[in-house]
Order: sequence, then C-alpha cells, then structure tokens
Amino acid sequence: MRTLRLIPKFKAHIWGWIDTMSSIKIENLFAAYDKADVLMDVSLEVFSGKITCLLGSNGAGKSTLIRSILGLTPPRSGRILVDNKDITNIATHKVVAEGIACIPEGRKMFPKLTVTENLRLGAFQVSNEALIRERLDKVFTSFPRLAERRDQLAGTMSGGEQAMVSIGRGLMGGPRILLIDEPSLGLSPLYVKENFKIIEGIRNSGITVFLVEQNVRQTLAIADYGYVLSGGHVVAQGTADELKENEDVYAAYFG
Amino acid sequence: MQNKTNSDVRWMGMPALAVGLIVIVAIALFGWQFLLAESELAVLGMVALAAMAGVTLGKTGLQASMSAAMRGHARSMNIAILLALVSVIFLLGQEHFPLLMLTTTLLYMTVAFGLNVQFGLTGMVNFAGASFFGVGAYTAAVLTNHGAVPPLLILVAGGVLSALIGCLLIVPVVRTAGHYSAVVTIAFSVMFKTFLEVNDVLGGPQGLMVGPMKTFGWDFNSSPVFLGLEMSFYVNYALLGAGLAALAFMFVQRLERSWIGLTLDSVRLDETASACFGLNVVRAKVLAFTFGNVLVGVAGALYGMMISFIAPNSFSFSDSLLMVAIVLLGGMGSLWGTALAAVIVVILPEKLQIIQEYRFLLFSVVVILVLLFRPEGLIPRKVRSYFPNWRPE
Amino acid sequence: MDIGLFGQYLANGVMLGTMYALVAVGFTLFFGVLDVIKFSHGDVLMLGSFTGFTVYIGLLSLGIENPWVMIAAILIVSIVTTAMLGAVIARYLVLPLKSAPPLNILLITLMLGTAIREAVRLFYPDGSNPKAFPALLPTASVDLGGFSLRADSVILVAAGVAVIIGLNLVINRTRLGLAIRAVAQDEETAKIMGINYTMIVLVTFAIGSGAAAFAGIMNGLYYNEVNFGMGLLLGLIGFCAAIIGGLGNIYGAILGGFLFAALQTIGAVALPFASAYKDVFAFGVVIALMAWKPTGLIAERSSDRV
Amino acid sequence: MAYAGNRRTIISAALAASLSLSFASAAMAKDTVKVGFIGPLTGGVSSIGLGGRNSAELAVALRNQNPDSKYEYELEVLDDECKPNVGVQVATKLAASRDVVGAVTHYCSSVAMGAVDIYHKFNLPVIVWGAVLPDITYGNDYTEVHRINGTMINQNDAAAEFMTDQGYKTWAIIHDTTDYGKGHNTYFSKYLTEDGGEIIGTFGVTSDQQDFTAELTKIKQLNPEVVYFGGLTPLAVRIRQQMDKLGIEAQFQGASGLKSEAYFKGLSGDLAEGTVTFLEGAPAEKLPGGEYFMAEYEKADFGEAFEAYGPFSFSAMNLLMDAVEEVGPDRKDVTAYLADVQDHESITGAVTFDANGQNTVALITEYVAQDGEWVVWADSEYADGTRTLTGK
Repeated sequence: MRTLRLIPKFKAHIWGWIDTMSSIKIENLFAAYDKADVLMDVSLEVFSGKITCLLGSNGAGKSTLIRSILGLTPPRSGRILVDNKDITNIATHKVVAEGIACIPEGRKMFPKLTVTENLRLGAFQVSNEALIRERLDKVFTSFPRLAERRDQLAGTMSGGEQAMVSIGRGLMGGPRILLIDEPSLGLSPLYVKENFKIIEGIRNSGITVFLVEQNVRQTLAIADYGYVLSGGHVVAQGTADELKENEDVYAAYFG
Repeated sequence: MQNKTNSDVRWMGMPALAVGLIVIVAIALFGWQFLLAESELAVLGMVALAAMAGVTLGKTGLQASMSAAMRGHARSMNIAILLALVSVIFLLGQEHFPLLMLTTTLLYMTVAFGLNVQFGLTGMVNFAGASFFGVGAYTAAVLTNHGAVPPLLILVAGGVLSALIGCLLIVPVVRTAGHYSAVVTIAFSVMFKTFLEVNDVLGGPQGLMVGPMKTFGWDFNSSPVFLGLEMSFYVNYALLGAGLAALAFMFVQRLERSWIGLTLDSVRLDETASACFGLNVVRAKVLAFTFGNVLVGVAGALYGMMISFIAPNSFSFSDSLLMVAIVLLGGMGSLWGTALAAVIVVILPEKLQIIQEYRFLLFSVVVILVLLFRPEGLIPRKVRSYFPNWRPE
Repeated sequence: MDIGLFGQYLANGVMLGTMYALVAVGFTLFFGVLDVIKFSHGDVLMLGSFTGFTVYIGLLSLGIENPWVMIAAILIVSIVTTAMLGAVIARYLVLPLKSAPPLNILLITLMLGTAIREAVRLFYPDGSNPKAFPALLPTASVDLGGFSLRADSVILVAAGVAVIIGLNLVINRTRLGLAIRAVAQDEETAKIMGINYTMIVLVTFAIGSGAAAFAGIMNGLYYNEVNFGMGLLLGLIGFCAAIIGGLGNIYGAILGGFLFAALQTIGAVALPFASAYKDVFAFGVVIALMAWKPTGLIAERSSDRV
Repeated sequence: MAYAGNRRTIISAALAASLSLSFASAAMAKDTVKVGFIGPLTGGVSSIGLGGRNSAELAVALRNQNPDSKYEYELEVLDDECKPNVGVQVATKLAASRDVVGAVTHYCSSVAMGAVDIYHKFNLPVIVWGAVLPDITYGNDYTEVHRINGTMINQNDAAAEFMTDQGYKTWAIIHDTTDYGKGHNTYFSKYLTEDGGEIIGTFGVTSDQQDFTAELTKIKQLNPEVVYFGGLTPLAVRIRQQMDKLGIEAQFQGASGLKSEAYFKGLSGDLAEGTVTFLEGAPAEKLPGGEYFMAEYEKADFGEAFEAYGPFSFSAMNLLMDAVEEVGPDRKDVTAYLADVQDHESITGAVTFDANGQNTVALITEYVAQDGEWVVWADSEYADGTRTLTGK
C-alpha cells in the first residue's frame, strides 16, 4: 500500500501561498479502535487560512483521525501539534480551548434543545454574553431560516436545517480552526452544493478548515490542499489541482 | 492459546485431563477442610491461601490447562466434579453444620443458574429472586402440611407455582426494559414480603413449619447409616441438592448451546434486530423468565424442606440482592463463575461470624472491590462453543 | 370525608410527596448525565441527615442556640459535605465503571449503600439507635376545622418546593443546566462543544446528592428523628418515583414522587382493607403502571433526558 | 470471644497451631466448657442484641473470675440477624458443635420459632432470653427449650388490667406486622376486651415505615383516649413524634419492646413524658442482684447499654452455668437439671420452669417515662398523684 505514494512528499516552501506555518501538524500517528488498528503512521498538516481536505472511502480512518485530534480517541503513539503546541492526549474541552471547533459527522444535534440552545452550546467556552449575542445575530443573519425557528427543538427540523444549525454552532465559539467531518453526508445535492459554498466562505473569512470528505470532486473544487487516506495510511497528497489531475488514483480508492 | 489444540496445552508437562483431575481433587480437599475450619485464624489463612493459589496458578498457565480440560474432556471432567462433590458430602458425613452450609450453597447455586438464564443470556433483570425462592418454599410448606403429596412432586410443584406467580409479572416485565423492569421486580419483591407478613393465611410474620421430605419410605430427616457410621440427616439433602445443582447446570448449559440460547443471546444484544430477523422476542423473554423462575422455585422448595421453618423475613428484597450479587460477581452468563460466586457469597459471611457485626460492612466492601477490579465477574463468560472439540483450522 | 380531615391527608401527602420528589430528582439527574442508577442515594440522604445532626450537637456544645442560625449551619454543612461525597462517589466508583454493564453500577452502589449504612450503625456513637433530631422550626399551628396546620410543616413544604423549583431553574435556565442537558443528550458532542464532561458529571452528582441531603434534613426536622436505616426505603421509593415518572425527566420525577405519596395515603385511608396493605397497594399500582406505560408516565422518547 | 477453635481437623489444627501460639499459652487449669449465645447483632434491633450479648459475656467473665467455679467457660457468640433462615443456620452450627453444652438464645420470636426444632433435634438445652411469643415454649413439648422471660400473654394481661384500672375507655391500636407486633395486638386486644376496654381502630404498619401520618390522621379523627403501640422502639419514637405533629392528645402506651433508653434519645423535648410500658420481670435496680449487675456492667465498659433484656440474658447465662456446675458439661444432664429448676435465684427474680420450660414467675412491672428515664410506676410521681397521665 505504501508503495502507492505517487506524489512526492509535500515541501511547504515551494508553495507561494504558504507563508504561514501549518495550524495542525500530525506526526506519526497510530490509533486503535477496539484493539483494531485504524491509523498507521499518519503524518499530515493542516495549513493556516486554507482548506485542507482529507479524502478517503468508508472505513479509511478519517473519522478516527478527527476523533484523535479532538481527544476522543487517544492515539497509541504519535503527536498532534496545534500551532506547535502539543495537544496529544489532552481532554476534549482543553482541545476546544485551543481554538478548535468541529462540525461533527451526521450533524449531531442536541435534539431536545432549541436551536438557540444548540447554538449557545457552540459558544460554551465564551463567557462574554455580549459576544455570544453578537455571534447569534450573525448566525441568524446568515441563516434567516434559523432565526424563524430559534425556539424550535432541533430534533424536529429537517436535515438541511440541522446542517445550518451545526455549521452555525461550529462558528459560535469563534474558532481559529474548524474541523468538518463529512458535511455532505445524507443531504440532498442542492444542500451539498450550498454547504460547500459556505465552507469556502468560512475559509475566506480567515478560518483554517480541515475538511474530511468522501465526495472527491466537490471537495477538490474548494480545497487548497489534500490528502488521501486508505487503510489507515496516507497514500497520496498534493494541491487540489494536482490531485484532480490524478483521477485514476481515486478511481482505485473510491471506485 | 486459541491456536493450540487441546493436547498442546500442558502445565508442568502434564496433559490437560490429568491437570484437571488434580485440580478437582485439590479443590475438593480444600473445600472439605474449609467447611470444617472454625478458628478465625484457620479461616483467614485458608481464604488467603485460596486467593494466592488463584492468582499465582492462574499466571503459570494452569487456567489454560484447566479450560482445555473442560473443553476437551467435558464428560470426564463433569463426572469427576460430581464425584468429588459426593465424596466431600460423605467425608463431611457427620458434620451437620458444614453440610447445611454446603447444601445451602448448592441451592443458591441452582437459584443463580436460573437467574443467569434471565440476566446473563436474555438480559432481563430480576430483583425478585428471593420472592420466587419463597414461593417454592411456601409451596413446600403448604403441601407437606396438608395432604400426602409425594415429595418429589412437591419440588416440581414449587417450580410450577413459582412460574405461575411469575406470569403475573410477565406483561410488565416483557414490555419494559432495563431499569424499568428492575423497578417492576423490586416492587414485586417488596410487595411479596409485605403481603406474606400482613395476611395470616400463610402463617403471617411468624412463618410456617415445613414437613420433612419422604421418598419411597425414606425419611430425609432420619439419619442414614453408611459403612456402619450414622451420618447427619443433612447428607440426604446435600445429595439431593448436589443432584439438583448438577441438573440445573446441565439444563442451562444445554439451553445456552441450543438454538434457544442463541435466540436469547440475540435478544439481549439487540432486541430490534432480533425482531427483524423474525425471532419472537416476546416468546424468548417469556421462556427465559419462566425457565429461570422454575429453577428458583424448585430450589426454594427443597430449601424450605431442609430448613424446616420459613418466615417472610427470609425472602426479603435484600435476599434477592444477594442472589443478584452472585450472578454479577460470577460473571453474567458464566456458569462456573456463578458456582464460584455462590460459594463465596453464601459461605464467606458465615465463616466471618468471628468478626460478627462488622461482616456486612466487610462483605459489601469486598463486592465493591471485585466489581471495580473485575467488572466482568470472577470468571467471565466465554464465547459459546457448540462443538467442544472442534476448532477451525 | 369531612373537609378538615381531607385537608390533613392532603397536607401529609404533599409533605411526603415533596420529600420523595427531592429524592427522585437525584435519581433522574444521575440517570440523565450518565445513564446509571445510583442506588446508594437513600443512604447518602441518611448520611446527610446524620451530618446535620452532628452539626447540631457541635453547635450546642459551642453554646449557639438560635434556631435559625442552627438551621442555616446544619443545611450548609450537610449539603456541602454530602454534595462532595456524591462527587467523590461519582469520581471513584461510577465513572470508572462507565463502560461496564449498567447492572454492575447498580450493584456496586447498592453495596456502597450497605457499607454506608453499616458504617454509620457501627461507627457513629450509639449509631444503631434512633437519634432525636431537634425541632428547630416554630411550631405554632392554626386549627382549620379539625385539621391543624403547623408552621413548621408549611415552612418545610415551602422550602422543599422552592428547592425543586430552584433545581428546575438551574437545569433549564443556566449555562450549567444547559451543559448538563447537553451531556445528558449526547456525551460526545457535548465534549466537542468544549464542555468539561467529567466536571459536569461530578457537579451533577453533587447537585443530586445535595438535594438528597436537603431531603434528609427536611425529614429530620419534620419527624424529629433520624436513624441509620431511614435511607433504605426512601431510596427505594425515590427510585420507583423516578421510574414511574419516566427516568431522565425532571418533571417525571416530581410527578412520580407526588403520585407515590398519594398512592400510599390512599392505600392507608381510603381503601376498604387494612392499612397494613398500603405498601402492597402502592407497589402493586407501580407494577400495573409499568405494564401500562413501560417507559414511565412522561415517556422518554429517543433521547429525552433531563 | 472464642479464641481456641475446635481442632478437629488436621489442616486447621496445624494452621491454628502455627498461627496462634500466643493464644494457646493461656493457663488452663480447669476444664473448658463451651456455652453459646445467639441474638441479633446486625440490623434494626441490633442494639438490644448487643446489650444481650454484652450481658452474657459479662456473666461468663464474672464466672471465670470466680475461683470456686469448677470450669473455665468459653462463650461462642453467633448472629441471627433477626432472620429465621439465618437463625436456623447459626442454631444448627451451635447445636451441631459437640462441645457446646448449652446456650442462651434469641430475641426475635420468629427466629426462635424456627430454631427450637433444631435444638430439639440435637438435644441442645437452651434458655430463651428475650423472645416473647408464647408458642416458643407452649407450641411444642421440647424438653430442651426453656425461657427465662415472660410471654406476651402475661404482659398484655397485666397491661390491659392496669390501663382499664386507670379509667381509660377507648383505644386505638397500632402494631407492626412482624410476629412481635401482631402477637401483641392479638393478646392485648383479647385482654382489653375482657377487661371492658373498647378498641376503636387497629392499624398494621410495616417495620421499616417512616411516615405514620396517614394512620395517625385517621386515629385523630377516631379520637381515642389511649394509643397502644405493639412494636419496637424505633417505630415507637416515630409514632410518638408524629402524634405530636398532628396534635393527637392521647395517652401513649407501648409493649415491652418500647422500654429502651433509645426511646428518650430518639424523642425531642418532653414528648416521652408519661408514656407507659410493661415489661416482664423487674427493673435491674429492683432485682435481688440488680445493683451488682449494673455496677459490673458499668465496670466492664461495654460500648452499648444493656437495654431491656440484658438482665435476662445475664441471668439465663448464669442459670445455664449453674446447671453445668451442678451436673457437669453434658447436654442431657443439663436438660434434666433445667427441667427441675424451682425457685432458682437469679438477678431477675426466682426462676421456676413449668412443664413446657416456661418461667412461671410472671412478674410484670409497669413503667412510666418520667424526666427522661423509665421509672417503676409504683415509685413514680404519677402513682402518688404529683403528675397525671394524659387525659386524667
């Protein structure tokens, strides 16, 4: 499997737009889940102010990687650095305190809480009430539908609306880095398109995005750089354009 | 270990069967002496010895050898165990109290096997074990006092009645799950005891005398003579108790290995999925609940006849808890674990009489520690093997 | 039945119901955040009331006799100690077993309850005998047609109801409550939101145990007697109340508590058979209720917690 | 308590020998005789059980100090938890242990009921020290079973007569649903009706009940002159307390199970004042050797009070040891000796066993709560008219 590394290892300095260091740096990560190895020697970087994507089919270990970053599945070995600070094996709420937010796979609403309460939870570590209100207003301005339903229980909303809540919730904490796990999962094509536009907008507002996806074409359309994960290994990486050109590789992985 | 065939597992160079037999003899000798031990130093010394033996021998691969023996020579081993048990009973021959303890343990074991079908296999909780035990005992009391019912039939009647009373709970128990059905059985347990106390039909709080067991002209409460020695009359009950426990063990093991057992397992693991595969979840639950209660009831009937006097106080909620403690301590669904736990739960507090009023405190602390450090129980249940000798290549 | 008598039964029932509800709320909170049943709850309550009693003895020896000062001190010390104990239990006995089968936690906390009970009986001075809890509240009473309404009962019920309402407000209106509800619904996502999960669990156990301590003090002030076995039945009833209401639902716990008190009162006075059957009646109705509504009166839907 | 074990077996003997050298070295000039004590040492009534145990221990210790005694006595103490099944187990243990010659057993009637069969089966002579159900001695013809304390028959006969003599007319009865409470209800109701009292309500309560307001509210409406409680102290405390809560102003009367120091410790204010209760025998200080017993008990510095039945346990143990002194350590001989006990001196008064082994000296003493202690009625300020019972 390792032999399939078609693209040479990434050299940051040759890229004009990389003038900053990477936001998240993962070094030689091994992670296991119920005694089965899921990630094997994964090293990658998430670049500041860009959309870095991680592509892979079901079971490639993408979600485990996200869980490792968040401290939900502690890695067996390896290091995770955020702005050169080691966050390996620290509790999830401390990871969040480093300015990392996540839009989890399947949106993960709190179904019995209202839209507003869900959004407020996104800003749980923000203690400034004025700031919370300001951000709430921003979310409601961006998603007028949510403003109409601010007191509705999140569990009673449609998938698309829940996706809005989930995105809004991810932004409420004012993160520097946003991890997005499979935003297109279970949504209608129209919403998916909409979602990717929003993610692009998030990047443009200066937030670093780490996007985990199966949907190769649409992801590469907005991403700046990408990795391909298969069987727990990083098997390919490169700029979005480079990856697009090697479609035969993806055929091998995503069939 | 998994890959080795049975003949490969050796402990100190001995074949598995030999090791198994030696262990059985050792345990029998130990049990015999432990039941006789009276001074606190002897008791504590033997408990320490057993604990040490358990830990060190487990590490030297004895355990693997043991389980290989159990797998590869199930029949010989089971016969050996039964023989060892009977020998211990005869060795204790004249010692009334140790025999009473032994029989009580065997009956609690039977109860725990029954509860195991409910807890361990089907995942149903039953916090009214002592109540069903009581139903059996009270049935025995009423039948021995009024009318000439053959005693073996009384045992059956105890089981049947316990199952019938259990039917009262079937609807709420089958409909509810988890903590909700815990409440149903807890409520029943409290209700049952209060009911017995409040009305006088069944002796009220003073309890009832239970007649002795008589079969084929053999009065169980008269002392048998063996090799010219007059034995304790408890020998009769101990033998019957051993038979009952062995029978219960066999039944439950057969059940576990049958299609019904597989059904119960799947109901426990995922009720919805089981229903999707066309399994009749309700029937499986009713079956497990009833089967468990029958075993508990039969054991209760024999217990009543042995102890010869019963009162509501003996069948309270805390007694039910003791029974649940046996199941959990042993390891859910694990029969050998259950047997070991029954020994510990019944005999330990009794042997701890020496520390008198402190022993419940100590007992509860011991259970807490075991659950903290061995959450799967003393001997966790293994993956079911349908063909003990067959291993995929 | 004449009005005075009815009033008396109602007053008694409300008093009992308030106490049961306070206990049941604890069960519901614990179940909410951690999906566990902490069966030592009743004995923790007993420990709370014994702590209060000890504080009372201590104050007496210090020469402080103002009843209001005493009540304040008893409440504060007892609630704080018991809350801390609740957190310690959660930290060292419940959280480590989180991944074990739920029955294990049930059994371990049951055993813990036994251990607490036995420890108080053995190690508290003269612990096996009942203790006279002081009557610190004013005992003036108003006679309302054959029914005497006592000031202390009114104060106790009012305080109990206030605590229940207060708890409800904390759960539904504060940031802490929001975190508790979030943890109850989805532990992992709550963590992702930056909630310190362990802390919230400990705080929830502290709150629940504190409420139990309050119920224990209330029990002591009302019956003027505490004993080492008082928690056993109260815990059992509180658990049943939480269940018939619907686990994990705070309104369910309150409803369940008052319902159980009503059942007991009806069983004792309004039914044709002897009053000794009242527990048989109450628990029998519980079983029937479970057959009718298997997940409680206020049913727990999908992930309806707290 | 019992240090040297029964060395019947090789292994335990070896273990014991290697581990207990320090204990074995005690000088033993006299033969050692083993006697037993069984009572509830854990659970709700453990305070009485512990008081009984201490008293029995005291009796043995005092006897061993006595240079005139022929034997060295060793006490084996067992806990019946006040549960019949446990009681039967420990009774079997004691009875089956061959070197135990006799025992002082049981406070809880249901336990005694279950255990008497065992004593008969194994021919172990026992003296019941606290259980009051008549059937324990009268329900069988076992020569092994004796009882030093009176039954609830004597007690309730006296209680009904005394209370009707005080001029009370109407009663409400509360009893717990244990054998003790139900038995008291039966006999008290019987004698009270015979003596002309009227029972206007009877309420059964469970033995772990906390709240009695429902029953008491009904009682308040019935408005009896006396509330009789058949049960033990913990419940009596709650009931008396809640009577006050509901404003019930009736005389409170209890059965023997009420006479415990815990009644005063459990009640606040002067609520205990004026409560009357009845107990077999006479108070320790009134007994022939009572002062001596109390002084020795004080000296031994037990953690717990001897409670209502401590003196019975003490004198039962002494009676048993007297028997052994007289006829030697043999069960059959001791049983025979006990069968003929006539006017045997003890700190609880002269003991005479009838054909059923029941002590016939049915002395019942009336007590009234006065200034935080139980005072014999005849000595109280109530008897001389300084104070009056409720409603009189």
